[in-house]
Amino acid sequence: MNPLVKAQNLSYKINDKKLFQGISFELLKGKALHIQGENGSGKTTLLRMVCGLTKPSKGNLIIKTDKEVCFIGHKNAIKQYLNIEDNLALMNLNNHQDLQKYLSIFNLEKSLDINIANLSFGQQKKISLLRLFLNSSDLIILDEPCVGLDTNSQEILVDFLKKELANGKGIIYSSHILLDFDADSLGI
Amino acid sequence: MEVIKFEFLKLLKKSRGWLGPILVFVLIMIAYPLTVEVSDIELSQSFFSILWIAALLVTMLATEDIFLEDFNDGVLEQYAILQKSLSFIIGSKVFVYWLVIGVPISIIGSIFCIGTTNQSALGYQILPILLVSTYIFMNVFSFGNALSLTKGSVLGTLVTLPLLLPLLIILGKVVIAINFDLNYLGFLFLLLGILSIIIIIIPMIISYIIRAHLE
Amino acid sequence: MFDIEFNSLAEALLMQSQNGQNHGIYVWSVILIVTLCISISFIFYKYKIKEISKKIK
Amino acid sequence: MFQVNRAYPYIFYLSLITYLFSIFWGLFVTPEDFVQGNSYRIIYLHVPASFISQSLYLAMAIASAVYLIWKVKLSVYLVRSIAPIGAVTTFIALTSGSIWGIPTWGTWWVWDARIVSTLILFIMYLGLISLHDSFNNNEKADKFLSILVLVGSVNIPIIKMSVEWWSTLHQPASITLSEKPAIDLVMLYPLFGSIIGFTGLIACLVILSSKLQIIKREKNKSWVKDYV
Repeated sequence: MNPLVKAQNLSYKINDKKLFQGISFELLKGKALHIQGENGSGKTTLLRMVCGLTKPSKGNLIIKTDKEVCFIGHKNAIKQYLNIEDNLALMNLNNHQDLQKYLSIFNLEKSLDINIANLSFGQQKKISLLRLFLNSSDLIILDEPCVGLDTNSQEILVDFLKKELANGKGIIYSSHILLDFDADSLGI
Repeated sequence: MEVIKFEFLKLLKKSRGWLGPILVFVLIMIAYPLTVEVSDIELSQSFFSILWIAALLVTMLATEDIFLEDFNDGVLEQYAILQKSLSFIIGSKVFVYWLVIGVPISIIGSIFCIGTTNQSALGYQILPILLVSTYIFMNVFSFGNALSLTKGSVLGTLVTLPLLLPLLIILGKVVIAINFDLNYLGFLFLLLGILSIIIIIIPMIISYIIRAHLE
Repeated sequence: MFDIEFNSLAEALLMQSQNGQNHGIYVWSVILIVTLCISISFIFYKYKIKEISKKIK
Repeated sequence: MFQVNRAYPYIFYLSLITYLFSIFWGLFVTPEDFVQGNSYRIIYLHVPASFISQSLYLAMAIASAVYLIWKVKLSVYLVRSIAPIGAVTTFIALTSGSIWGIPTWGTWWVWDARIVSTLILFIMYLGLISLHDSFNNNEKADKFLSILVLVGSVNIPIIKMSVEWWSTLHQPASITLSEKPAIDLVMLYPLFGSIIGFTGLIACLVILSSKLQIIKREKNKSWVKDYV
């Protein structure tokens, strides 16, 4: 079986200072990879590397998927001055079949015309997670997805990720809050 | 097309983003007659230099956070991992900005031109020139603001304004050409030629710069 | 070909032209500016290199 | 770099001697100009500076193209180290030009094509420096610097052409620099000498400045520590 992501000997430098080096891993379909490390060890950089945003200073990174990568980073990628409906339109999710289901799970279906700026941090995070819940990609990359989420939503997230793994998708994530599902771990 | 639609939605909902520059333009157009003695000759003599400078300043203000906002809230990194070409997205972004801000400015500018010089033919002739030149301004300032993305637009302006000086010279020549009934169409085609080069190259350069910023 | 144009130092400083104007002040101020700029840049770079070398040591 | 270091004193003293000798020749030996009087002697200081200020930009453009295509780090260090020296030489060209203008044109500033394009060049040099210095991530700064230099290098001939086009209509042609009185050979030799000498001196400055850049940027490398 072909791995979704194959990394060999990745290293990254900022201003000639090594952030990390010699990182190799493989991600098969239906598997998850938990990237662990201290603050500033380069978890975010590694995840962005897999997305193709950052280029490794050395090493090989092969990603085998025809579809776009689903990436949830620190930044929510939602517009503060627009309401939820418009934001969903921008994310191209407003006609998705499962949209109503997740809106009602997160109690957001009645506040579609509220500006994002009036929502709490956690609610904003939930909207940005809709990008994950309604994704159509093979590879999911999550950078601290649980920040600001209540335990209830964390459980929803974990259930969803388990379902995605069963569907044969690959997940790479980093999280300081332990997510309760099977994952290989990679320390950097 | 979807990209253009979304960019429209984003820009139109943010009224300070598009209405602000247009109003500033109108204010400059109203303000400059106050600084000269009100005699028609002097007004129409200085009108065009004020017009070009105002168009320059306002396009500069308008493109100030063309990429900054998307960069800060993370939309830009989502764009960058899409399979669509980033330079196409950037090109359509600049196009939308021009459509929403540049076109009204050009129309208002030519109305003021008719009002100041009392020659309606001049207004019609200046309108296409304004349309093309604001588009060029928008492109070049977007380049500058992409360079100085997180460092404020002063740096971007400092860096790109020298690049625009040849264009200002051409615009000055255009006015002379119109006044003396010379080769007006030639100038228009010259500007269109410059635009057609810029419109392709600048988005490519900007997308390279933005990718470097996201790294 | 190698005759010196001026007879004395004072004449060279003044550099009176045929039209009666003294051009010395212009010529000498330009010389001053050029020497200042060049020598200051030399000193600046030498100093900076020394400074950074000390730091690395 | 070590070869350059060894050659440096030779270049420095040779060009210094050439420069001083040519300046001396130009200032005291060459005959007075018939039209401009003694003030024409500024030419021996002004022309080398303005020649160098433009060729330095060309050098920067080549170096940044090399950086963007082959990713040679050394060439972007060169770009960064040339920029301040380019600013200094354009400054010299501008000030010497405007001082020269007082006796010849009767005014220290004329909206002349060459002057304006030199002034723009000066601003561009400063803009390049401030752009590079405002980024903490060196690689990012290098990329942006070389892009801007390349875009500018496309634009500089355009600026020159357009500015000349602009000033020929507005300005009576009698006071453009381009219409120099035909230079006599006696005056030309020291001019060549001063250009060569000044180029050598500026080359020395570029060597020093790039040395500084290399040490600054590679200070964690062991060979730099050995060298220092």
